[in-house]
Amino acid sequence: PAAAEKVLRVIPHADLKNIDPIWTTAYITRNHGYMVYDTLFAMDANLKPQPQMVDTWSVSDDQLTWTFKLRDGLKWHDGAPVTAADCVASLNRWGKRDGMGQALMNVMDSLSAADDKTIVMKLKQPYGLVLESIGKISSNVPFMMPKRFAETDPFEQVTDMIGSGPFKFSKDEWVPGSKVVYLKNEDYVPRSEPPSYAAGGKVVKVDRVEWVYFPDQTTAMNALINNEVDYFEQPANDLAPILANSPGIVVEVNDPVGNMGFARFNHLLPPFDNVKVRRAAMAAMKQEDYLLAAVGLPEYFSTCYSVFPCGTPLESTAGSEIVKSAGVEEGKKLLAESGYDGTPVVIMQPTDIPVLSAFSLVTAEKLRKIGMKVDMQAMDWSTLTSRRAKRDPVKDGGWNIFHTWWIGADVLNPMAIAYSGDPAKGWFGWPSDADLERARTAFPLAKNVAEQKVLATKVQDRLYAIGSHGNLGAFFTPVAYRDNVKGLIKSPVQFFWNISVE
Amino acid sequence: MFSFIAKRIVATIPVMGVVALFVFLMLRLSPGDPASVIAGDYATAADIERIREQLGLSDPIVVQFGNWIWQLMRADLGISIFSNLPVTTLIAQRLEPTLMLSLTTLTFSVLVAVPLGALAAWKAGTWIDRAVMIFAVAGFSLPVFVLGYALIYEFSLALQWLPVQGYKSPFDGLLPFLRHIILPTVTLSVIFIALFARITRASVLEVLEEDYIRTARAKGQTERKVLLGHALRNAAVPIVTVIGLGIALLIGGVVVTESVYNIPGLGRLVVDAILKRDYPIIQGLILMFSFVYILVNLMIDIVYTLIDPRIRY
Amino acid sequence: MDQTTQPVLDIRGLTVRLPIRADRENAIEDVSFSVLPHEILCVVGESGSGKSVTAHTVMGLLPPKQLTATAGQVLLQGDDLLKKTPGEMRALRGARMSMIFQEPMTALNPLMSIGDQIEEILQIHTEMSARERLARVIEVMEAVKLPEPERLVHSYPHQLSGGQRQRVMIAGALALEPALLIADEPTTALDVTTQAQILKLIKDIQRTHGTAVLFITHDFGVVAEIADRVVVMQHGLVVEQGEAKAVLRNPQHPYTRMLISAVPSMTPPARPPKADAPVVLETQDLCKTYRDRSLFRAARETRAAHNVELSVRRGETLGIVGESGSGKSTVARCIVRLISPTSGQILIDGHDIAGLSASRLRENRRLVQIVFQDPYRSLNPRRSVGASIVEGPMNFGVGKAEAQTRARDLMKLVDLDPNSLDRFPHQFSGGQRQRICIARALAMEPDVLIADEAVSALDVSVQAQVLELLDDVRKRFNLAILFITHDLRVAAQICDRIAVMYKGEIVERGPAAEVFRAPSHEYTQALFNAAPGRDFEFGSFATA
Amino acid sequence: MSAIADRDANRSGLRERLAEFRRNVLSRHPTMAIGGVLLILMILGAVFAPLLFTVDPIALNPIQRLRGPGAAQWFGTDMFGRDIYSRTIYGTRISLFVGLAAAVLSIAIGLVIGLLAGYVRLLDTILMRVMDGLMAIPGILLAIALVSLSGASLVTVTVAITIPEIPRVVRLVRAIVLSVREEPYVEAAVAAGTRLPLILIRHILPNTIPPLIVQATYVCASAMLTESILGFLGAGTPPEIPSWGNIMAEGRTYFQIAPWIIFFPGALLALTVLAVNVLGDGLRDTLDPRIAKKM
Ligand SMILES: Nc1ncnc2c1ncn2[C@@H]1O[C@H](COP(=O)(O)OP(=O)(O)OP(=O)(O)O)[C@@H](O)[C@H]1O
Ligand SMILES: Nc1ncnc2c1ncn2[C@@H]1O[C@H](COP(=O)(O)OP(=O)(O)OP(=O)(O)O)[C@@H](O)[C@H]1O
Ligand SMILES: [Mg+2]
Ligand SMILES: [Mg+2]
Repeated sequence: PAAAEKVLRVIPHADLKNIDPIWTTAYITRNHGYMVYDTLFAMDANLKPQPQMVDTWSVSDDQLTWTFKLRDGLKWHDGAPVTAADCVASLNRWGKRDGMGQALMNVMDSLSAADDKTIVMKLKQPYGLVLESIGKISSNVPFMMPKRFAETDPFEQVTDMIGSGPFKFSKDEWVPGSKVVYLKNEDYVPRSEPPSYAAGGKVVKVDRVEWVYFPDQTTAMNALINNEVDYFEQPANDLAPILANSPGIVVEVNDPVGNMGFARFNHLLPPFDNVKVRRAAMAAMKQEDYLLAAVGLPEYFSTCYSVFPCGTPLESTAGSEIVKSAGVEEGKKLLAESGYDGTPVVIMQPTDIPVLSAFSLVTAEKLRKIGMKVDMQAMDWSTLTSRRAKRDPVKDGGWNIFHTWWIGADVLNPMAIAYSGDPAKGWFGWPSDADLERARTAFPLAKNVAEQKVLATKVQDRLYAIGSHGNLGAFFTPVAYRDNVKGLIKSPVQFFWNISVE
Repeated sequence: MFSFIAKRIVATIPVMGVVALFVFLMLRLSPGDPASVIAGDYATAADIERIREQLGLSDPIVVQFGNWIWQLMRADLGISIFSNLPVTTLIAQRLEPTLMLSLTTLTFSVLVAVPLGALAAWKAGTWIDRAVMIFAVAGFSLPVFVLGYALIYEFSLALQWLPVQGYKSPFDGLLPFLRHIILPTVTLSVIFIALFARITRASVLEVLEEDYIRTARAKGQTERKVLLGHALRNAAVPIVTVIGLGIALLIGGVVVTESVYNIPGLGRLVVDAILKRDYPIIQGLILMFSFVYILVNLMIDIVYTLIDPRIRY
Repeated sequence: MDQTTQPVLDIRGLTVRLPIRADRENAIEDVSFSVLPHEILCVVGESGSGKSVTAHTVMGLLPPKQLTATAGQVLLQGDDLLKKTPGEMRALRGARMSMIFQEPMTALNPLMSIGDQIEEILQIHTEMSARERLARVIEVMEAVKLPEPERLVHSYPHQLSGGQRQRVMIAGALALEPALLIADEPTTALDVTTQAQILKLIKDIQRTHGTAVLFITHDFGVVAEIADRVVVMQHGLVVEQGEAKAVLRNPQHPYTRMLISAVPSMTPPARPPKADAPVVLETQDLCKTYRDRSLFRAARETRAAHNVELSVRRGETLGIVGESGSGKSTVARCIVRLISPTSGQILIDGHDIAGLSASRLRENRRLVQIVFQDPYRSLNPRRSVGASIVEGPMNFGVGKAEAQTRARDLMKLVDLDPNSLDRFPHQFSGGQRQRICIARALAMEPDVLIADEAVSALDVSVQAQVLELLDDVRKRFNLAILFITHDLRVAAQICDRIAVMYKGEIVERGPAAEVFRAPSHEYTQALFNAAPGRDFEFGSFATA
Repeated sequence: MSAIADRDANRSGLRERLAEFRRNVLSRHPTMAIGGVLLILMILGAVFAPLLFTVDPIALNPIQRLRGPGAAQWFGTDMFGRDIYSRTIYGTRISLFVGLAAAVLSIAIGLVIGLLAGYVRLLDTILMRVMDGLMAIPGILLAIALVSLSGASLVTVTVAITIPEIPRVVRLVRAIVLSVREEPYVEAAVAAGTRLPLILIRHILPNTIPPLIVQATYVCASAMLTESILGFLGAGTPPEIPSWGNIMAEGRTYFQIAPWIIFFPGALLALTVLAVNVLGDGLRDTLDPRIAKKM
């Protein structure tokens, strides 16, 4: 081989536990998906879908028939050419798991391969988010895989990692919980456009990318300082200054959109079955306090009162007074009006996730301040994820509030499941609001951007009005790397093409 | 002897049965399950139910236990829910670092602790004795991770002598292996040195009271040889026993040390699995650890026969 | 001075100080005596009189810092041992003086082969080659009459009997033909028959090699058997010394007189037969087989008692004698039902209790009581002796006040202060504790009292008192006593009838006088022949 | 007259015993005295935490986050601006509680099981198999699993730490029972018709107390350490309740930025564990010379 193999040693933000990006929504698996797989469309820095595997595409005048033609030279890692049939199967599998995928499938009449390279999609009605859906940047990303894998039950994992992406997965070297190795896919033909978010040419500039997961932040930081790794994907914000002050290390924020803190009420159980109580709580949730406690350094957070990420097209101020300018006093007043009867609020605190643990602590304090009773219950994230699915009363294992965050790219528009107003299908917490749901379902059918904007504003207004959730502000996670690493792509998702080690 | 070993191995079955039942019930009767973790943030309750079914978690507990035992009988530990790899593969991948760390730790601790303990016993009541014992008690009092961080800070960052983290196989070169394993070994050893030094001191002290020590002295034997030739060997049985019991402790210590030094070993595998509810891994590993523990103690019983001619099975 | 009369060991004015806060200031004080070549000097005296301390001082084996010689000289062939450095002492130990100890079971390193342990001494002190050493080892092993020395060198101590182990010790001690051999109660832990052999061995060796022997014992039988001269110690002082015969026949010091008077005679006194008294205890075909049922081992069976038939009448003492392991305790424990017999019957007042269930058994517990050998472990150290005594009666419904009164009476009976009932066992001496145990047994008002080696752990003088007490209570309460002992002298004194046990079976029985006069079974004969000093009749002296 | 003499004798007995205690225990084991005093101070600190110039240990104050030790916050503040001094002092409560509760519980449960196993032949085999099984599962793993599976709370943490300690206590008790039941004085009690429960309580149980007290100190020390390790592994006491373990666990990311977060609770933990261990060693030497040699 060449004189020196170029290796990029990465500390990923999480351990890659499973490798099927359709089966799981874990961000680390999504990132892994981007290494191994390719997508038909991909989102660029303007949040616009751009063709990636697709060469040309067209849409009929009635907006019902979409035709996509694949690029030349697309090959699976096993050498077989990528066919339209593969892509049809892949889209079908994705459509069974992903929220936006399901929405798209609902309006779909048929999806078929006209020939080896042509995919034809027929819709039942015009739908505004076709490309936004299949060019989705975050989980679940509609990655393309060979038909034989794409036919796997979507609730079962695929057994092998054959994609057409810029890297090959080195399965023998995979040590779950510790190490993942990707090798450069020599056969990959990048597009000619410059990279922009997920779109553009995926030019691989190293021979090998190694993800070595570190369960301990301090050790991870020390490893980077000691030049034992090149790239630290998500150092704790507080470690950033030490890293930045170490010679040879660059610290910067790579994701311009950031993450949105989210406090979710359970709308089914008292006291949060009362909109006034929810709004009283929201009033007390001063973003600065959350961000300061959970994030710490001001350079890594900013307040954002829009439910759609600030700086993205649908950003709005509609109905945001409750989170923006209210306060503890206002909260007290609202609570007094609500007739709150002293029912204790069960806060689920995931102790293994520091940011969420901190959010929980702040919420507890805020709620106490406005006069609520709080029952803080510590647990790990796994317990939380299964408990939050329970609609039962608190005494039977139910809950009242938990915290999470969404990466901005996941909540760009009202289609995000987080904003659902239909308790039957909606996300944990199960808010119920017909107006909200009407606006949401209308959104993909919107004729143009202006119309979309109106609907999105409506959605936001309703979300705040019904006290869907607490909006805890935006925060940004820095990346840290040795200064010989060059060519990072600014994006809400971590990509490893275009990066070189000098 | 062989029939003894055979019988002892048979005797492990009920013990392993207890372990299996205990672990199984502990996992199944507790809140939280892998389905919801897998389902992730975007899932709805229906999705989770779907996954539960897929994983066989909706079956009655008895059926699940039966299936698992049947699997075990075929020497199959099952498939990791998350990574979809056989648990045996996962264990095999991570066995070496843990094994090596355990071996270096045991070796190092024994090499340091036994002479230290014997010395303390020999010099019982002097300042040497006191110093050793104070060290021993102190060794029991320090949280492992604090010690780990402190050592990294000093030897890796400040002095730049040793790497911060990671593991290198000795089969790829002894020097890198040693450089990587030194700090974890020292960190993990402290508590064992304390433990072994104590027991060595105590049992040597006890042996020194024995009549045959007086006999050896009556023969005109030198103190050094009395200590090394007569006392230490006779003190070996309790020391070896404690080393055996130390295995259980070792596994606990390994979990923390592996995290601090980022060593891809079994300890981290099992903790990760617990936090993610990867049942097959948890079950398989705890069962394996227990089995190792029992096996080591069986080996120790056999070692007894080497040390002590009175012990025959 | 003539070479033959210069003492091998000459102790002059030796004083050894005890650590502060001990019960007396000096372990031994102003001790002077000497051991001549070709001589066996016996040091006798009660427990704690300083015999071992003297011996250890000679060997330089006193525990450092705890005991120190503060005055006097210890001359070994003219060299003062107290002036030697530790290194010089090491060179002497094993070479010019050797020592053997009481417990052959523990005095050998269990992990080292016999050969290696004897060889060690050659390794330390000589330049012999390995082959020469082995040859010498075999030679000395032959000299102490160990069977098959070539095979035995590779054996480990646990594979040898007690007597053989003591021979190994002696072989080691004699390997370098030392001038002085110190034997600290070398036969106390052995059976009489074995003891006789070892004593003979020591005497033979001493004769053939001319070794001077300092022999420590508390057994006057042994003294009578082997001593040339005797030193009597009491409370760390030498109170009397002289030719063995002279001291034994005509002791001068009151202490010596008391000691010798306390030695029981081998001739049973005349005792009226009790043929007409009712039988209270009877066993028929009593068998006990211990099954060591372990998961990992083939079941090991020990037939500890086999077809034991015995009967005791009211007011009668039946003695069971026999060597260690012959099954005496097993029989006793079966009768008390601490263990269940494998088969056979145990009739107490005619009722069989051999197979009773736990609850039925409890009702019968009152009838049979037992006194054990070890006075230090027979009383719960955490309970006052009063509590121990009243426990039994109160189990059977006696009121507290009444039980207390009974306890006080019993304390008087066993010659103890009734006011000391609320004291704890550690505040009593060994003999006193044994009295308390007897009182505890009597508190139950039993029909049968079993004494399992009840006086074996006591000094002769104390032993005599306890024996007297037992005989007294037998008479007073018309008790049936089953008296278990390995000491023929004791048996002779207290028993009406004797049963001799051998390997789990009773091989001979009969009135004590008859058995002692004309033992019929060959084992009994061997046993009697082995009793040390059997031909010596110890006198009874006025001690005042 | 004699009653007075008796009482005098008793009183002098007591005085003597006190003097002896001073002589034997305090002068021969000065470290034990130091350990005891330290522990008493800790307990007092825990009980009177609110009076010791502390502030609310869970009050968040993000503005003041990560301040070093100083006049305002003696031990500095953590990443949420909480006062480390107050948290550490209050943490004493939890750590001591966990330690003491684990010690008391494991000893109590182990004692009962051990007595039964040692004296009731039938139960012995079954109980000991179960104990062997429990013993074979690495304690820390068992504890992590129990805590993370059943939810972090003070109770679950304590239970999870206690359970792995039980088999050791059982074995200890059983071994003592097996040897004590052969003691002549126990046999004498049997021969005197004493019922089993009384035999266990009067004659056997007291023998287990001294070694158990010693064992309890070791359990207590190791429980406090285990609590901190559980915290480190993310399965400790809930963060709302400050304990030395979770203060350190939460602060570990800040080891190089704000070492005081770990340092103060760590030092206090080490000191306390040391004190308990030293106390245990001293107790062992005085209460149970036989075991003293064996340990
Ligand atoms: N290491 C020691 N520390 C304190 N006192 C001791 C020590 N060794 C012996 N003594 C005391 O010295 C005295 C003499 O003890 P020694 O062992 O010589 O008695 P003995 O005559 O051999 O008795 P026995 O027949 O019981 O063996 C006793 O009072 C004993 O308590
Ligand atoms: N609990 C037991 N289990 C197995 N074997 C035993 C047990 N107790 C005694 N034995 C064996 O039974 C035989 C008789 O023992 P026993 O104690 O009755 O002898 P003894 O005549 O009282 O001896 P000693 O004079 O030494 O007290 C011995 O071989 C002994 O090893
Ligand atoms: Mg002695
Ligand atoms: Mg006996």
